[in-house]
Amino acid sequence: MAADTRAPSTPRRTGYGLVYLVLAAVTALELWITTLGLAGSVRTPIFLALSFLKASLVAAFYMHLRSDSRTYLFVFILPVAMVVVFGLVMLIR
Amino acid sequence: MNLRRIVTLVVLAVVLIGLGVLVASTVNLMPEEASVQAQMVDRLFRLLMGIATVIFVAVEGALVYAVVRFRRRAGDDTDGPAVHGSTTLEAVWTAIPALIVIVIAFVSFRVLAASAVREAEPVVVEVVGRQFTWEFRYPEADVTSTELHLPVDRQVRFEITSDDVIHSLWIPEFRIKQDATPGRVAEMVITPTRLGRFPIRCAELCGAAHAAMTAEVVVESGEEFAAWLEGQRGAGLPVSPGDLGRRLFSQYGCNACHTLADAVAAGVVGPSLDGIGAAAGSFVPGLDARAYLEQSILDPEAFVVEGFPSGVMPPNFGDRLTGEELQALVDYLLSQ
Amino acid sequence: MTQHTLPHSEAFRAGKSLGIDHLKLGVWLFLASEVMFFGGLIAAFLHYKVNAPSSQAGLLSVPLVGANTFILLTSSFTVVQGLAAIRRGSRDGLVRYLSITILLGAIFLAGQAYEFSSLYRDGVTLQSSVFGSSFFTLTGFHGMHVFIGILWAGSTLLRAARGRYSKEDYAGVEVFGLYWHFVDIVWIVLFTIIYLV
Amino acid sequence: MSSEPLAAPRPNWRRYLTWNTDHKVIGVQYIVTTFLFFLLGGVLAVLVRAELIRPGQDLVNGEEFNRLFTNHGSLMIFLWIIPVLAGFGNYLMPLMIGAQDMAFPRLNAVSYWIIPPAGFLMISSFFVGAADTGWTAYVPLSISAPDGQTLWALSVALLGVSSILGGINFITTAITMRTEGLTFDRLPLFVWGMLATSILMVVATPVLSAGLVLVALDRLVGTHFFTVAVGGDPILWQNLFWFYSHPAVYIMVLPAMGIVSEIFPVFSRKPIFGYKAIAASSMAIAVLGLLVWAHHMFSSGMDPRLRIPYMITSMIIAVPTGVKIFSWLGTIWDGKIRFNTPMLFALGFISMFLIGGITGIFLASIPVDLHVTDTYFVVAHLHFVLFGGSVSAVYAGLYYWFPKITGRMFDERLGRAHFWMNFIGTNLAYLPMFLAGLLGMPRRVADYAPEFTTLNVLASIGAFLLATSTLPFLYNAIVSWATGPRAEANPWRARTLEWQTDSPPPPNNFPVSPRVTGGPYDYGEQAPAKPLTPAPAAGK
Repeated sequence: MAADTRAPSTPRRTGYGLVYLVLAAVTALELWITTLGLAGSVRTPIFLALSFLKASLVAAFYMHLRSDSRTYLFVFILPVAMVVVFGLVMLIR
Repeated sequence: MNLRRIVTLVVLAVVLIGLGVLVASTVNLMPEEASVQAQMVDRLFRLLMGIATVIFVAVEGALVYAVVRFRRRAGDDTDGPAVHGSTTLEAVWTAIPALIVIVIAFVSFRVLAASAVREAEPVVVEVVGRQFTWEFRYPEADVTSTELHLPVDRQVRFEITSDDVIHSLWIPEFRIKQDATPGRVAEMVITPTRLGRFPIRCAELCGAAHAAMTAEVVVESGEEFAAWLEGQRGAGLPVSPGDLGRRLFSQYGCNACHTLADAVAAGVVGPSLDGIGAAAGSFVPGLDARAYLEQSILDPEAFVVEGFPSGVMPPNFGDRLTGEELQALVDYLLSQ
Repeated sequence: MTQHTLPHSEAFRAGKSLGIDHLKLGVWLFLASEVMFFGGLIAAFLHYKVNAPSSQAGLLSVPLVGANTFILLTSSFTVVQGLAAIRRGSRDGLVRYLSITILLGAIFLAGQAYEFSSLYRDGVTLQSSVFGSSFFTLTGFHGMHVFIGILWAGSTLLRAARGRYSKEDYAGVEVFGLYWHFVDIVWIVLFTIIYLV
Repeated sequence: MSSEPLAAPRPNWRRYLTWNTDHKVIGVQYIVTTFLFFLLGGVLAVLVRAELIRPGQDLVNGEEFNRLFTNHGSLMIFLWIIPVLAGFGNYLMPLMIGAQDMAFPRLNAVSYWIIPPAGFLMISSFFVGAADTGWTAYVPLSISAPDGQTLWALSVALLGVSSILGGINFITTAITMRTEGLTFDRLPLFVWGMLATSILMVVATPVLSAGLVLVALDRLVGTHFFTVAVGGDPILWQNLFWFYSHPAVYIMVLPAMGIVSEIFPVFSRKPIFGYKAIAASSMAIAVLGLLVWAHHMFSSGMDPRLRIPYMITSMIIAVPTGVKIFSWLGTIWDGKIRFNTPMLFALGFISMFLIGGITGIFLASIPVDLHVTDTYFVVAHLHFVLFGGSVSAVYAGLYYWFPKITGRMFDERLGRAHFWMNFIGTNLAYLPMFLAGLLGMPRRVADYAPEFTTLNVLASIGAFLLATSTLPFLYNAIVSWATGPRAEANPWRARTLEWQTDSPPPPNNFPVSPRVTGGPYDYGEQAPAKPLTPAPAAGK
């Protein structure tokens, strides 16, 4: 457990608004890419990267992981890492 | 550490390792070694036994020694020394086990690789597990049997799958085991080295008669094997309907669960079929022996005999038996 | 270990010194278990998507679901706006944003219901194929979480309307937000692996 | 402790039968309830061993046999070992960290009250055709199994929820509720064990829940997750199942290791040897434990390339485990050992858990595993870990904290008798199984080849001895709880916080919040320490 004493800060509303705009823009971008009919090998990594970006933005700003105690971050990261490991293994038949 | 202590430790270590070597080289807990792979596995197993002996005797020995040597003397209410640890010691007993397991992992990997080496033109045997019987197909010879025959000193490649639930093909004398999973074909190679008959057992729980799902592997000379294959192919055209029925009775695994003297079957999962021909007509009013038997084979749940579990006999014989086969089987049973 | 006289109110000092609120930590741990639960379902879905591909996957409509994704993202925005409002001390702001959130959540569920029914009309059902089974199970459980989120938002709304929460006391709103954003993140992932990839 | 209505010393025993948020009441509720399930699971085990005392199916038929061992395993794992250790955690954690209660007392009561109905559900499945596919419930067999299988899945899922809620509560409590001065490097090792276990409860259990959802849907709704004909894959279930069920082994062992880590220093009158190493190894085992699940599937036909990494991680887990065992030896080494019943069981734990640990190496080595997996070798291995290991530690803990929980002392003579019956019974029951497995006896069979008869007779006798060994314990617990001599606050002269308050503790645990100024195991005359003989490691 990281003994972290930083108190939760209060992000400004504009911070929230900016994040929202980025999330919306990225989603629009994703929808646009689907129309390009790219090959799966190209499409897949792009989409994974973009969704990782979106998820991280929500977790970091809307769930305050950026400013909150690192304990919460640790609590969230361990299972996410495990899911990635498990998911990758399950891709192999 | 003073000299005396060092000497004691060295002596202890030597004795222990000697003991380990002794156990590894003399104690044998495994069944007969009947395949090339078995020899490899047993070498590895003996190594592990040696290491295990050293660790076991060392730790249990230290435990017993401490219990005897450091027990509280009567009337002594003082505490022991305030020792909180020893970095050196902790480093040692972290490093040594780490080293040991790395070695074991490496050796295991080598054995695994060696035991899976493919040789040219093996005997291919397709294995199908079914509740509660094994079926062995020889595609080249177009032969199907419930008894596994293998030539000695020639590699066999099993292609193992299942028709219903998961089974596991285990031949202890070969030191191999492979699950038969429906929807998958698992490959496994083995090279028998010893003539004789060895048991085949299902090692994965597959239902009520799991314990009865056994078969035999016959390892024979190349000539005998070829002759057997030839004979099996011939067996396609039986001499008398009785023989056909008798072979169907074991080919479809009836013998796994039912007792029938004529077919040398002694299963106890389902009711005995000795004298069934005479009795079959008397079970269900208005149903003659033939109808009763046919229905009991096609729909096992129709009449479950008192004292025997329902839902055990596979319900799919209707699809698996051809019309002729069904007739032959019923005729055969009626003749019993 | 020795004892000194301390009033009970001082009891939990060591924990507090980490700057960790135990309700918040509890919710985060709950979310951790939720991550693993969805992880199991997602792994099952991907396993079949890769190893037992089905033509039925082609029947999914990306534009419709894309719109739904916008809606859910927006609802996350309204939730943080509500939190910001109560932190400023504006309970009316909180009530307003929570109502919008509930509305958006309801629209998302309506959209999902429409998607499901049209898929059923095209013959994609829970029993139609391994794809159908894993698709409806995965998205269905997410929808269920959105529904629970709506109920949670509703109870938070009622409490706010009854005068609970203030500049200093907004933990209840914050933990509801954590749950809602988590459900949003799950959707971001599902949208990618089910519809885009 | 089996039936407190008979035996509670104080008039207010009824609180144990009602909704109550006091962690001490909940802890006792956990321990007593799960012990009843333990006895029931033991009865099933006796029936299994009775059937196996002779070859042939003479007592029960194959189907009944499958039901017996399936529910034996499920009861022992999901309704005894996992929850009883949670019971210890409930009773002890707040006391050990100087808190008044758990972080979420009401949630705590909920986690307990899920257990009785879940247990009832599992047992009631016997009336609709009990689950008969082993505690592993492999598909597709478990899809076509009788209705009881559905109740089984439901029951296990409920117990999973209880376990997850408990884990959340333990972690939050250990992090946020520690009293002043109780820093992480002063945390009792049992609390460290509960912390590591709770991480596994929170991270691993939900994956099993997901798997159970798929099985239940296949059985009830007709989905096709495991319908092979349309592309369903049985191996998927095995991955989901073992992703939880291997960590579950550590869920069942880490708190047990914590219990004996509390006992050794007290009865050796010495500080724990290598506190940091023991605490760190618990965490290492927890994290590594999440990465080894597929070593249960070496023979399943999974991708062969995948097997190697799992073999390596499985081997590495032996290292932190060894560190613990050596540290315990270092603790009793040069001490002033007192052989009270708790210490006897703790010593028994080391000696038997060691056998389970060493045979684990055999199973991690793929070529050997391919011969012994799914045989009685595995049965012996897991019982040495979970019975010789975990259950011994549970008994050790029950005796050690009996004075604290009940406020009365138990009878040492009966305790010793119990220990020796249990110790001999365990080895007699499970050692022969190793040989049976190596020689070719598969597990989960109601019938076996005649050549295995002698080994099975020995195992059955051992099992019957184990069953008998619970009688002196029950008598001791009940009678001592009712009429035993009053226990003082700290009969063992221990230093951890739970002993610094009355026995049993008052409703708020401490008259005033303690402030911690020293380590939990600062025993020993403060004279300069003698150099320590490294004999524990000498053998290797």
